[in-house]
Order: sequence, then structure tokens, then C-alpha cells
Amino acid sequence: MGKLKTEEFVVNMGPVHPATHGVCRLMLTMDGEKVVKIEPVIGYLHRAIEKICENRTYPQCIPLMDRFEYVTSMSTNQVFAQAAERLAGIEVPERAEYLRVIMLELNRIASHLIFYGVTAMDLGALTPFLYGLREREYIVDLFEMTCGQRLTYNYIRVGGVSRDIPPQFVPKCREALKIIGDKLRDYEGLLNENPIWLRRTRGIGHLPADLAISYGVSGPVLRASGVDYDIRRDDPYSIYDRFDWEVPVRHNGDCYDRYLLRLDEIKQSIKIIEQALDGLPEGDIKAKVSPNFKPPAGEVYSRVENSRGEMGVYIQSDGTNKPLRVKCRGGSYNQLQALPHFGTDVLVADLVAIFATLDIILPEVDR
Amino acid sequence: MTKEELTNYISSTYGSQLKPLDTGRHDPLFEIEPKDLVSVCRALCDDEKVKFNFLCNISAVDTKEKFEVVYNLASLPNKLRLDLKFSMPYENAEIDSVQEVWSGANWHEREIWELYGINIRNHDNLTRFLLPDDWDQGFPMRKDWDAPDFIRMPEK
Amino acid sequence: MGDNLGNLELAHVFYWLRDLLLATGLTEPWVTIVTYTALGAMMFGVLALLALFLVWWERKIGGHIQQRFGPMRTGWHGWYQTVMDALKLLQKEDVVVDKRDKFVFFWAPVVCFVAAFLAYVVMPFGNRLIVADLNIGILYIMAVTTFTVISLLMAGWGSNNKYALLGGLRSAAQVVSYEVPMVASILTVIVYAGSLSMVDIVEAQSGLFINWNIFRLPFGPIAFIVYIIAATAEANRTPFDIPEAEQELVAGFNIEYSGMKFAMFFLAEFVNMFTVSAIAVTLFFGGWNGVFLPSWLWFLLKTLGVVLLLMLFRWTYPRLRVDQLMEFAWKFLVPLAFANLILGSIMKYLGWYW
Amino acid sequence: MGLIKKVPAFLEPVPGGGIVTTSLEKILHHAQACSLWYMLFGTACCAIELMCTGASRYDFDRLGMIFRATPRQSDLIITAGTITKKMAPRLRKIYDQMAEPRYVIAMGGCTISGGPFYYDSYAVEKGVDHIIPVDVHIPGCPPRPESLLEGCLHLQKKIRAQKLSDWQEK
Repeated sequence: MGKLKTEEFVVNMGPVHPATHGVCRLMLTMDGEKVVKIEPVIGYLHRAIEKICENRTYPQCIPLMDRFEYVTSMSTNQVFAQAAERLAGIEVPERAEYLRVIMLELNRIASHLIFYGVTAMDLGALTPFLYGLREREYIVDLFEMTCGQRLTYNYIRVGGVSRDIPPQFVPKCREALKIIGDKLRDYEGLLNENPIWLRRTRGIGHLPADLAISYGVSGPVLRASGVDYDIRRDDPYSIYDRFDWEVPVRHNGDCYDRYLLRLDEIKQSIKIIEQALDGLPEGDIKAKVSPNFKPPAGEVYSRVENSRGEMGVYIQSDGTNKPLRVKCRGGSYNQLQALPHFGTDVLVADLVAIFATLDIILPEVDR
Repeated sequence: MTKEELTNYISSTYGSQLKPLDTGRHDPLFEIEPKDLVSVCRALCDDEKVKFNFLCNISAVDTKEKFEVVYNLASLPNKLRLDLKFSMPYENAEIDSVQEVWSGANWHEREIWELYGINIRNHDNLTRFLLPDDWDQGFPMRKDWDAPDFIRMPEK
Repeated sequence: MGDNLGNLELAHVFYWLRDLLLATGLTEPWVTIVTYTALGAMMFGVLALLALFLVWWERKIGGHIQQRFGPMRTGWHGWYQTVMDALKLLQKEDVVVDKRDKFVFFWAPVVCFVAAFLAYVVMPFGNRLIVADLNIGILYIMAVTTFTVISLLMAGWGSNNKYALLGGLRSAAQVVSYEVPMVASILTVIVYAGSLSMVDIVEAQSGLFINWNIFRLPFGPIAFIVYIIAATAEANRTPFDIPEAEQELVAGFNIEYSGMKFAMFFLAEFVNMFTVSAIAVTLFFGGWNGVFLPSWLWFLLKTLGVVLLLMLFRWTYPRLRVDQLMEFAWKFLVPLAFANLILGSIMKYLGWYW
Repeated sequence: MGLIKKVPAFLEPVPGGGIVTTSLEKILHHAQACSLWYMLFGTACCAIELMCTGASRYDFDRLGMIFRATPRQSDLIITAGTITKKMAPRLRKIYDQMAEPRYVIAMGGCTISGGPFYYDSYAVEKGVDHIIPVDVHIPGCPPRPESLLEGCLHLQKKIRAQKLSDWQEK
């Protein structure tokens, strides 16, 4: 039987579409239900953060960094503070380092919980979305207790952190970790073995390791493709080398592995936080840094591992109190870039699954 | 391989093309001639000893006198970091695309083309993507850029 | 139809109305027309109220599964929330798309709405509570419930929107596939009841609950499971809600509809859900049979139980992909349903049942 | 526009219609206020808080608010997040696609005035009221879910205070 002649047509997915997590626009060339070509169109959230940073002093840049990647804004705080510290040669006090690690990992859990919920919602299950956000509230409460904000924290500053944790933080934090650890089993029970979930994710959107590396894909997506690389371990920053934890790696590179890997990461993060809470020393929380400090001329590229991959900031200083150039690099930027090269030849429903498990958020792409 | 060993290795192996710079604050930084860019990148990517197969970032910098372009590389198997940098004058700024070495360079270079107006040779898709489609106000990331509704912070 | 009304309870209303109208001096054809219209309006009113209740119930159940409350501000636990929704949708602007197919775009919601109500003509709501006891009742239901898919196709085509078109086509493929296992599992019941009439099917299950088809048929549970899966697909509910998959097609076939037209689709969806549950009750759970309570209440309670099952599906499962949906229907449900039918028929022939 | 525009025209000529109109006015506007279906429109940080408000702890559904993905069926658009100059025409288009009566809540500093941090950005639209008419402004960067809920309650109050004559064609 000869093949029926079909006609391709173009569908605009976005910029306002429930599955694009913000304002991404994917121009899909489709043959019936099948996606033949993807062309991402970005820039709908381009707020020129890099240009604005050139007009701000170093401490003033940190709130902007919050908005650069708001889901895990602790890590954006950290990456900028770290870069400025390396430029100016500032030593961070011990207690501040511990607090940073606690906050970074809590934020990673919060971000992965959002991922869990949003991915499930994109695949049609509405209830896990609310479960994920419900447990996230415990973490948000901890952040609010510490820095007064629910989302954009501005907590990690150049030379330390903005304020100390309140006394009830540690017991509350342990309690929250316990709740999340318990609920994680519920999450797994709800989706991991669900036959529909398996059919929708297993073997879908296979991302080969060499393609991932060549496109600069990083973080959980890269590790789900079998590349054992985690900046926390392999290019250590802060005090991650003091804790005992593992880097989860999976080898199939499909949607299911990317999903499982993030759940594994939550468990590892809980492990790190518990150790950090145990070892939390007394002492200063901030080195003495003038708000108008002028790092010597030079340049640095600092990077941290956040929940979407490598989060990097390149700063070039010309010796004044304002950076000459700030360039931000988010994991989503490269992941979205790689999407057209492995996400085609699937049905549109699979594309939604792939997009969701890449965990792309648009402010990181557009800045 | 530590940072010093890496610096020594790069200086000894690629000494003719790469010159160490002292402005790098955390990772080794080398200066490169624009004409050598693609061949050196290829060599760095393929060299089994270092194997810089991961491109973290490309940034263009406007230093008010010239453009600089910085490549931040990482090696996944050897867990190393390296920065490459070159400068060029304002007029007819042009660089070669490195996307044949790292495909991920595509969007970074496109962004440089769009925001700085640096032309990219051998790039397969130089089209506007961050700015609005009908943008006609030049290259906003340049230091001397100005627009009627642009509010500049006071210098001080 | 007027003749076989004699033994039904609805007939009381019917004859009462008839006498009233005859007394006012109307003549024969008009009296019949007016009485039937009144009956239809009554049915419509009851079902519309039921649909409004179901929408509210769904939101409450969804809310409680997700550890929240659902509507709370409109009356006690938001009991008149959906009335307000309906009133609001009435007020909304009726957006007409510029390059639509005028005729198709306008009539799609109407067809959907009417098709949803047609099945209730032969639905036995209670003991002797039925509009018309057709001797091909179940066949008639299978025929008219399929009209829904035509309306969805019309909506998809008429909207001149690619998402809507995809949604309409998906729904066509889905309904055509799931009709087959559905009919096969219904046939199993019919083989045992020996009649296509809804009343006969219910009466064959009279007595204790042990006589219900789901327990009495040799593979009753299998037939029921096949039926309920196919019915979920027929009613476009999660995990088979691909025609309006929110995350893929935004809102699917009804993407361009606003105001009252959308409300018609929305209500029809819930009426459909009630329809398939009512059929399930009639076929497998003994219809209105039950002790102590009045028969219509038994019917309602049982149907709401099945509706609850459908709602639990919706709030638990992810959505299937369109090709997996087809695969599931043709490679799993159809063979299962037919094997069930053949085995059941053989056992009926050999008399291996009670 | 549906019923709401036609009602006074029908009822005014009828003797005693005025009384019906006033009570109808109350009911219709109450219905609008009680079932604000909001459009899923989130661009930046505020979208996360919008999600949180819809989730278990704060629960939009209590107020009868559920999300719709298509603008045709939504009554309310919550502009959650920065609107850039590239996004602005799209926002206008979505607003135009919505069926009347429609309402707008500007959530967060960015949509009120371009935000506390983007005042010297070349790409950010300084205030969403340049593009679409806004009913309620909610400050904050991002606003807490409580303030968003309060904004919605204010919007409900505003809707209930409307007159049917407001809906007549000018």
C-alpha cells in the first residue's frame, strides 16, 4: 500500500501555552500529530539583566540575579557572590558557608518538587502538581523565616549571608526534611510504577551523551544520559567536599530517567542538609565587605550546580565599583538549544513530556 | 591535573598559539589569536590529555576601547577548566564560529551577533532572537549605545 | 409510544397533563405535542440540574483529593457555585471567529448538547419510570451517544484553529475505536438478558444484589472493566481526555468557544458522564433494583457511585498518548471483550450459569 | 456581548422593569464575581507565586477561581511577571481574544511600573497599563499569595459595585 500524501503545517506553541512553562514559543512543523521540526523562538522575557548589572555596584547586582533564575534563586545569589569573592579575594566565614550549603540544597529540593508537579501536570495528572507544591511550602516557610521572602531571597551576599538563621530554624528544618522524605515515598508510589506514566516517559526523548555534551547540556539532564559529572563534586565550590553524598547517574537518557534522577537528587540533598545541620559551627556570618567595594581589575567565571545544570556567571572588573561586564549562563539555555536536535520525530504529546523533563524555565534562557 | 600543571601543559604544548594572561582570578586564562581560534579549539577538544569537550559559555565584552570575546571551557572527563580570550578593534569586528567544535556555541554566538554587532563567520543561523522582531535601535549591549527612552544610571 | 405508557409511573404525569389540556379545549394533535414537550422540558431540567451538581461535586472531590477545599464562598461549601458559573457564562460575550465555517461553528454545541440528552429517552430511572420503553433500547443508546463525536468534529473543523482541528480528529479516532469494545462488552449482557430493551435488562437482574449482572455473568467483572474503560474514553475523561488535552492542545476542540456555547459543551460533557454511568448501572448493577429505598433513589445512588469512580480516575491518572490509546483499544480491549463475549455465549448455550 | 447588554434594553420599556433590573443587576454581577476563571498567563517570578496560590495551602478554588488555558473562556487575566516589549503585543492580543466582561489584575512590581529593578532596562515595558486596562494592582516583588488573594477579593468587590448601565454601548 502506498503511503498517503500528507501536508505539513506549522503550529505555534506559545508564547502563552500551558506546557511551555512561561513564554517560550516553539514553532512546530507538524505532519499530522507528528512533530517534524522544532524551532524555538525566545526573547519574550529578555529583560536585559546583563546590561542593567553593568550599571549597578556589586551588591546591587544580587537582587537582579534573583530574578535571573527565580526558581532556585539561592544558587544565582551564590554564583554571583562567589564570583565577586574570587575577584576581590574575600574569605567567607565558616558558618556562612554552612548556611549557604543548607540554603542551596533546600532550594534544590524546592525546585525539584516544582519539577515533579509540573511534569506530572504536563502529562495530564493534576494531583501530583498540588502535592509537589504542598511540600514545597515547608521549605518556603524556612526561607521566609530566615530572609523574609518566599521566592526571591537576596540572602547570599558577597562575603557571607545577609542574616543569621533564627533559633527555631534547625528543628523546623529537620522536621521539614523528615516530612519530605516520607512524602517522597508517596510520590514514587503515585507515579513510578504507574503503567500509563511508564508508557508516557520510558524510551521517550532519548538524548545521547555525545549530543548532550556537544550542546553543553548539563545537570540532571546530562547525568540521566550517563555522564557522571556534577560541579559540586568535580569542581568543588563552597564546602561541598566535606560532605558524604553520591552523585546519582542513570544511563538511558529518556524522560523516565530524567524524572527518576531528580527524585534521587532530592534524597541526596536531604543527606547533605542533615550533615550540614549537624556540623553547623558558631561564628560570624559575613566577612567585612564595604558595600561599595572595588575589586581589582580582572575576570572570573564562576559556576555552581543548580537544579537545571551549570549556572555560571562571567564577571570582568575594571577596578571600579561596578562590573564592566556580567554574563550569565543558565542550564536551560543549552538544553533548549539541544531540544530541536533530539526532540523531533515524536508526537506532540511526547514533545510536551520532553520539554517538561528538560525542566526548562525561560528567564534563564532570555535573561 | 592541578591548575599549575594545566597551565604548564598548555604553555608547553600550545605555546606558539596561546599566551598566558594574569587577569584570570580563579582559572587559567590564555590569550589566543583570532585566526587560530577554530584550529586550537579543535585541538583542545580532541587532545586526550585535557579534552576540553564542554563549552560553558561565550561572552563578548565591550571595554570601551575594544571588543573582547571570552570562551569558558571545561573538560568533563578530566575535570578541568580553562578560559580563552582574544580582543579585536571596534571596526568590522568579526570572529569565526566554533560551532563545528561545540554545537552549543550556536546560540551564544547568535546572541553576540545580536547584542554586540560582532559578525560571526560560518554561522548557520544568524537571525534575531532575543530582541523584538522589529528592533531598529542598534546593538544595545555596547557601552556607547543610547536610545531615546533609555534611562542611564548616573555615573558615580 | 403513547400506548405502552399505560404501565409506567411517568404516565400519571402524562395523563394528568393531557386531561388538563383537554379541559382547556385544545384538540388532539396539539395536546400530544404539548404534553411531550412538557415531559421533555421536565427531563431536561432535571438533567441540567444534575449536571450542575456534578460539576460542583467534581470540583469538591478534586479539591479534597488534593488536600484543599474547592469552592467555599458561594453558600455552604459553595453549593451554588456552578449556578453562578452558568449565570456568568450566560453573560459572557459570544465571540465569533472571523474565518470560521459559519454553519458548522454555530451548530456544533447544539448537536453536542442535544446528543447528550437523547439517551435519556430510554433510560429506566426507576421502577416504571421511563419515557419510552423501546424494544431496541440499548441499541438506540449506542446510536445516539455517538452523535457527540460528530459535534466535536464539527467544532474542530468549524473553529478554523489548528489545535481545535487536532482535538476534533483525535476525538473521532478515539470514539470510533472505543465503540467496538464497548459494544462487545454490552453484547455479553444482552446475550444473558435475551433482550435489547432496557427495562427487560433491568428486570432480568431483579432480586438480591447477587443477581446483578456483574456477579451473575460468568465473567461479569471483566465485562464491566472493559465497559468502564471504554466509557471513560467515550466521555472524554482523563486518562483518555486527549481531545481537549490542556497541556498539548490548550483546550482542544472547544478552544474558540466562549460564553453560552462553551457552557453547552461543558454541561454536555458532564451529562455524558452521567449517561455512561447510568448505562453501567443498568447493565451491570441491577439498575433500579434494591430494597427499602425507592427505586429511583437506588438508581441515582448507584449511578453517582460509578460517577465517583470516573472522577477518581480523573484525579489520579496521567493522560495516555494518542497512539497508545489506539493501541490499548485495539490490541488489548477488543480481544478481551470479544473473548469474553464468545466464552460467555458458549457458557450460556451450554447452560453453565445460574 | 451576551445577556448582560441586552437585559436593560428588554426590561426598561416594561412597567416595573426598573425594579427587576436592579435585582438582576445584583445577581448578574454577583455571578461574575463568584466565578472568575483566570487565564494561565505567567511570564516570570510571579507565576510561581500564582501557582502557589492555586495550590493546596492558599487554594484559589475557594473563591470559585479556576484556570482556563484559552483566553476565550477566561474572565480574568493575571499578568504575573515582567512584560517585555517583545511580549507586549502578545499580551494585547490575548486580552483582545478574551470575551467580555473581562478583568485584569496586574500582579507584581514589574507590571505596575516596570519593577523595582528594571527601570533602566531597554527591553521592559514600564507598566502593563500602557497596554491593557488594569482593574487591580497588587504590589510586591513578587506579591505574597495572601496579597494576591486580597487583590482578588478587591476585584470581586469592584465587580459587585458595577451597574448594568455601565455595560451599554457608549
